[in-house]
Amino acid sequence: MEQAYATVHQIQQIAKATYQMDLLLPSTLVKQIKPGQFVHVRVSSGTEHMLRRPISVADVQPAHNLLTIIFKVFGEGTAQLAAYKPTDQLDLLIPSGNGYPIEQLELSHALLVGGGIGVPPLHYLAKQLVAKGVNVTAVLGFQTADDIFYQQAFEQLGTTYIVTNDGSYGAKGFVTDVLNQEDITCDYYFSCGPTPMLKAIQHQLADKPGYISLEERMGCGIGACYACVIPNKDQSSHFKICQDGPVFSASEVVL
Amino acid sequence: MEQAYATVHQIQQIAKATYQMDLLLPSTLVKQIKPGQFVHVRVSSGTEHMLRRPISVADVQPAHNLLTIIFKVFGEGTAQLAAYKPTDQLDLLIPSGNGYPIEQLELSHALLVGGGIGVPPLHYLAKQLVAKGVNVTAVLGFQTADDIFYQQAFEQLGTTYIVTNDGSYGAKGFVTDVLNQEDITCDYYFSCGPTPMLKAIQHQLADKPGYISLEERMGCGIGACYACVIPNKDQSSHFKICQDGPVFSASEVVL
Amino acid sequence: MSLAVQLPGLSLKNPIMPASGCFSFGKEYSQFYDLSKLGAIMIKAATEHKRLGNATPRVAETKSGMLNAIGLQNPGVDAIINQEIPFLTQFDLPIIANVAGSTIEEYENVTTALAGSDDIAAIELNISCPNVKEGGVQFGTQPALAAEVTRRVKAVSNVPVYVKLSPNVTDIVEIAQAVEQAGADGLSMINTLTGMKIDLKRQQPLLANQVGGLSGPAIKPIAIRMIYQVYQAVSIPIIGMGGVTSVDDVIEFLLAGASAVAVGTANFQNPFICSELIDQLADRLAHYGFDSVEQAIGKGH
Amino acid sequence: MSLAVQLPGLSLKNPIMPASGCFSFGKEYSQFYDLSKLGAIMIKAATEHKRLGNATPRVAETKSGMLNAIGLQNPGVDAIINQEIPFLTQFDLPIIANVAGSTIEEYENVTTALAGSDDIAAIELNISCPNVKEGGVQFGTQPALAAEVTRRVKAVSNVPVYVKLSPNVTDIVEIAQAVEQAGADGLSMINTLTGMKIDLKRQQPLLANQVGGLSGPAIKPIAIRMIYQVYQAVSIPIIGMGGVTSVDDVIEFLLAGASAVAVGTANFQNPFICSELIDQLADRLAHYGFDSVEQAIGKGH
Ligand SMILES: Cc1cc2nc3c(=O)[nH]c(=O)nc-3n(C[C@H](O)[C@H](O)[C@H](O)COP(=O)(O)OP(=O)(O)OC[C@H]3O[C@@H](n4cnc5c(N)ncnc54)[C@H](O)[C@@H]3O)c2cc1C
Ligand SMILES: Cc1cc2nc3c(=O)[nH]c(=O)nc-3n(C[C@H](O)[C@H](O)[C@H](O)COP(=O)(O)OP(=O)(O)OC[C@H]3O[C@@H](n4cnc5c(N)ncnc54)[C@H](O)[C@@H]3O)c2cc1C
Ligand SMILES: Cc1cc2nc3c(=O)[nH]c(=O)nc-3n(C[C@H](O)[C@H](O)[C@H](O)COP(=O)(O)O)c2cc1C
Ligand SMILES: Cc1cc2nc3c(=O)[nH]c(=O)nc-3n(C[C@H](O)[C@H](O)[C@H](O)COP(=O)(O)O)c2cc1C
Ligand code: FES
Ligand code: FES
Repeated sequence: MEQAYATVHQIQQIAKATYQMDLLLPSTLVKQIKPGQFVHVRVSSGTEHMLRRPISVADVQPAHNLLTIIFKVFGEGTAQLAAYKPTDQLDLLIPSGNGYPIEQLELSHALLVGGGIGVPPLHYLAKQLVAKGVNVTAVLGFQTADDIFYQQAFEQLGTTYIVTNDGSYGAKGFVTDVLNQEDITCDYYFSCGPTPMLKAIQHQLADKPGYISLEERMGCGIGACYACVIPNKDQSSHFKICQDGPVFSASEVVL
Repeated sequence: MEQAYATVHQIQQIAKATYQMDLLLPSTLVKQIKPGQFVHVRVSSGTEHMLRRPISVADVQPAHNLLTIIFKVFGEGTAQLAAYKPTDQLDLLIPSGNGYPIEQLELSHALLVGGGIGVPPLHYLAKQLVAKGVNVTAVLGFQTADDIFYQQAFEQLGTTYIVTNDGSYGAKGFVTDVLNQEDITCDYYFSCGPTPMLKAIQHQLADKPGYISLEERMGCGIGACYACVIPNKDQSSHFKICQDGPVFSASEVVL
Repeated sequence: MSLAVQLPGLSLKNPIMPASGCFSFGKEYSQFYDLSKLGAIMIKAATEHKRLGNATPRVAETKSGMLNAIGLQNPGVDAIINQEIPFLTQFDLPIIANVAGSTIEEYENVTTALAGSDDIAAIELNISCPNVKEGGVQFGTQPALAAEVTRRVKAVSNVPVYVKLSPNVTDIVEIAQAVEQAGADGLSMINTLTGMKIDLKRQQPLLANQVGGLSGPAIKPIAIRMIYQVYQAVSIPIIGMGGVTSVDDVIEFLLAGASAVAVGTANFQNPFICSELIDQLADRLAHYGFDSVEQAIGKGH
Repeated sequence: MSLAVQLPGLSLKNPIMPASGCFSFGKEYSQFYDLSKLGAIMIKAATEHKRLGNATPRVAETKSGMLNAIGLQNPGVDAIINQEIPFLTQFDLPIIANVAGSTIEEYENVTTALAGSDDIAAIELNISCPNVKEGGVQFGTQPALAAEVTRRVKAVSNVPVYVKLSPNVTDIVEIAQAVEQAGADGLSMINTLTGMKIDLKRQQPLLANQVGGLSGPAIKPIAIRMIYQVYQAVSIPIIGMGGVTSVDDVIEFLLAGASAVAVGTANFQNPFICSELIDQLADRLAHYGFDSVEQAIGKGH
């Protein structure tokens, strides 16, 4: 991990309160990033905000020195981020955490289940899986039609189901409803989203091996402060999400 | 007084760590400003800086909707100000305090004595005095040659003496040395600068009527918090510099 | 959406008021908006006689906060009644008078003088001013003394008494309970935390008084914690303050247990702050699912 | 320009060290720079047995600060000695071990265990952790208890003991003097102030532990004030901390009376902060007219 200054290349709103930010970084750095890893972002200089914000990597294009993040304006920090303009510098710790261990896995069909702002890391994951020759099915849940982003990007990579909580687009309900209704075969599943969703997935797909990506409020983002812990399976010790995760085997953590 | 957003029109460095900032404001507002008044500037949004900074008005050009301030980078707030760029918005309380009461005065020759960052308000004062047909002599002290600004602007308005503490430009020494050496006649003197300078002037020109402009750390800048006080002559009560001043008759305050 | 709050002596049209010492006696801020809009006003501390206060510098900026050591400069209670209050009576605005002193007798005398005015709705008993040499802060840090001054002031006051607590204590609950038992009608909290800034150039404390009171957003988490704890331990209402700059801050104080919220330091940054918070409050309460201010009070428990 | 400082048990090449709990056992930050550069390291609190700490969320951001309620998660003193200290011994770096506990016996036992290691230069006795249910903070708020735990730990320690004071007290000087008399070799101050943030969406305290410790620039004025007061009242050295983010902050702590300065929260914002402060210190001291760090200590008095 290192500290690096990225230059904002482009920033655009892609859904309700949701922004895509393309960052210029040395390609040597961009190339290292694994799907599921995040960057730990300093949202402003000065002292008003003492904590960085973790944001997943949604895409990388090493040939163009580009790294893409997608974030939703949630509180003050993400609101500050949304105000960045091209040529501004952004202070990152990069790369943070461990990604999905797809290099070690033998698989031919992957199921990706994402909810809301958990969708971005699955995009980069899907790209990497497809590049490996893996068949990808994506089930993506959003609150309403206005929140949807990256539908086409996923459709280009594999079968994609969109579900909205209020039924304003696609099926109505939760990602788990889609999993109930459709008969999706897969060797492994990969999921990222709000904890209740992950819990439901962990339960529903208990017979499949899978990986989930977790969120927790972070201090250091590098494993030094013990802020972001999650109990291991027998609750005898804690993983640190920032360092041991954010991706975990679904069977090794208790949500 | 009102709260107004000014648009930065231009900002340029004019001497060592010294910046001139031209601000666009409605001419109705600009026209009201009297020499000696100040603007109370919010240096950044957010909460890191809870106190505004008082900065004197150095010039106004109502025809162009322009108001000019000149400031030295002293600490964090003025450093932030120096980072403003054209088209940025600046939040001001304007106009603040009372100016030099030149409308009420009968005078034909005025002596202006300024030190360092006390020079800017005297510039606008000189312009107004000259417009009234008053003869102006300016004695301006700076630390070194690098700190000097607005020499020509003053020279266009009247006889101007420049003195530097280290003698790197003009006479060496203090403004009081110039007053000792030169025989400057005047009906009134007007002075702004560091307190030790004002004290020396108050003493040296005790036989002349004069007005001095004072500085003190401010909270509200509008007279509500009692931060910025100065004792009256018999020390029986306090003036508030932000509201009763910053300009005082030299005989009414104890420095 | 009802913003009204009923408190002892105070019928507030909304829960927002400027905090004592940050709004003088209202005149200066009345340039910016109509003071009748405010829920109430907490005026600058009154002492028995005129006080000149401390030497300058009296304020210093700190990160997300400021230090002040004004030292209770005020014209004395009689001058306040005669020269300052009349201006305020033109507004539809409950006046809360802040009472300070160096001795219990001074507190009594100021309160007695205020009882001679018909225009005071409540008293804020300031036993927590850290910026005067004698009195002030001791009364706020020792439960027995706090109770004693509360009792004596209650005895001479003809309006409800809100005791303003100092956060510079090991156990705020103990003090709160002591003044409740002594008859306080309400609490006001928190006053400033004692802090210091050193001027690196002069190599001595920046404030002439050396120490000053820390206020502003920096102290909000401490204010919220103390209000939360005290709310669980007393049954008198709390006027909360400490670092409010946004409407979400106001709601956070309500949830912690404050029945009304005072705004101090933020007035210096934005003279319209109280007015803006009042404008924003109804919508924001609705956003969080509340139908009234009263519904939100204590809902964080 | 000499940056070196000599303190009981600690020969520091410079006065900058990471604060306990903000730097774990050094490994993570060693990715960013060579830890040998540091004056010392204050490692994460050790308890007798492994502790899992509090439920999450454990941290919350506040204005110019943060709240934490980690709850002393640590692998236990033996695991620290066996698995964490060996990594640190590769650096030229005095190790200050932070000792925590729920009972005086636990403090003694942890200290005894540490006395079995040759690699500990000093002990920081943490009697001020606000984030555990039993023990911790009471020891730091009652002078007699603070003195007792200091005495007992001194009796079993083979290295100097720095007692870490809690700022959540009415009278910090009283506690400082009590632990000095009980044999403390030095003081470390300040620990965090107890605060709270309420989550408006969930309408309950944001931290699972409800309250947490406030750290960061927000608390610097309180730290400076307390160090200034304690410096005048004791003759043992003080390691200062609380909100340091800049080299001017470091010098402000020295002027207030700290002999060395620890940096906590700022590491999270800028992982290079300690290294950068060390790089900047000599020039900045010279700028203010000092020839050495030692010359600046207490010069604000
Ligand atoms: C590994 C990881 C990857 C993430 N990836 C993305 C992403 O790609 N896109 C995206 O929009 N969001 C992502 N998040 C969530 C994102 O970090 C939060 O939405 C963001 O930190 C909120 O900051 P704020 O200042 O807007 O909110 P505030 O509530 O004002 O933040 C206050 C504090 O809370 C923390 N915080 C609040 N919510 C969360 C949260 N859900 N997770 C972690 N910290 C939180 C902030 O970091 C900050 O310290 C990710 C979180 C984690 C842990
Ligand atoms: C009526 C008046 C007019 C002024 N006009 C000018 C001007 O035209 N040009 C100019 O360069 N400077 C002027 N000053 C001084 C200017 O206000 C300070 O240099 C500036 O506030 C320093 O802010 P800072 O954040 O850079 O310094 P910091 O030291 O970081 O500021 C911290 C705090 O101290 C206050 N402060 C520090 N020094 C002063 C000071 N000398 N006077 C008042 N407050 C201070 C700041 O306002 C702030 O609240 C004037 C001051 C007053 C009172
Ligand atoms: C400049 C200043 C003067 C103050 N004067 C008084 C006072 O006279 N009486 C009092 O009870 N509190 C006084 N206070 C404390 C405030 O009323 C309030 O309790 C404190 O500042 C916390 O609120 P804030 O963070 O919103 O400022 C003063 C505060 C400031 C900043
Ligand atoms: C996340 C976190 C964990 C901490 N853990 C400990 C600890 O284990 N032991 C201790 O004595 N202090 C602990 N502290 C307090 C710090 O050592 C320090 O005293 C305090 O944070 C003030 O310094 P700062 O403002 O630079 O962070 C912790 C602080 C933080 C922010
Ligand atoms: S955020 Fe500090 S350990 Fe994970
Ligand atoms: S700055 Fe508040 S009275 Fe002058």
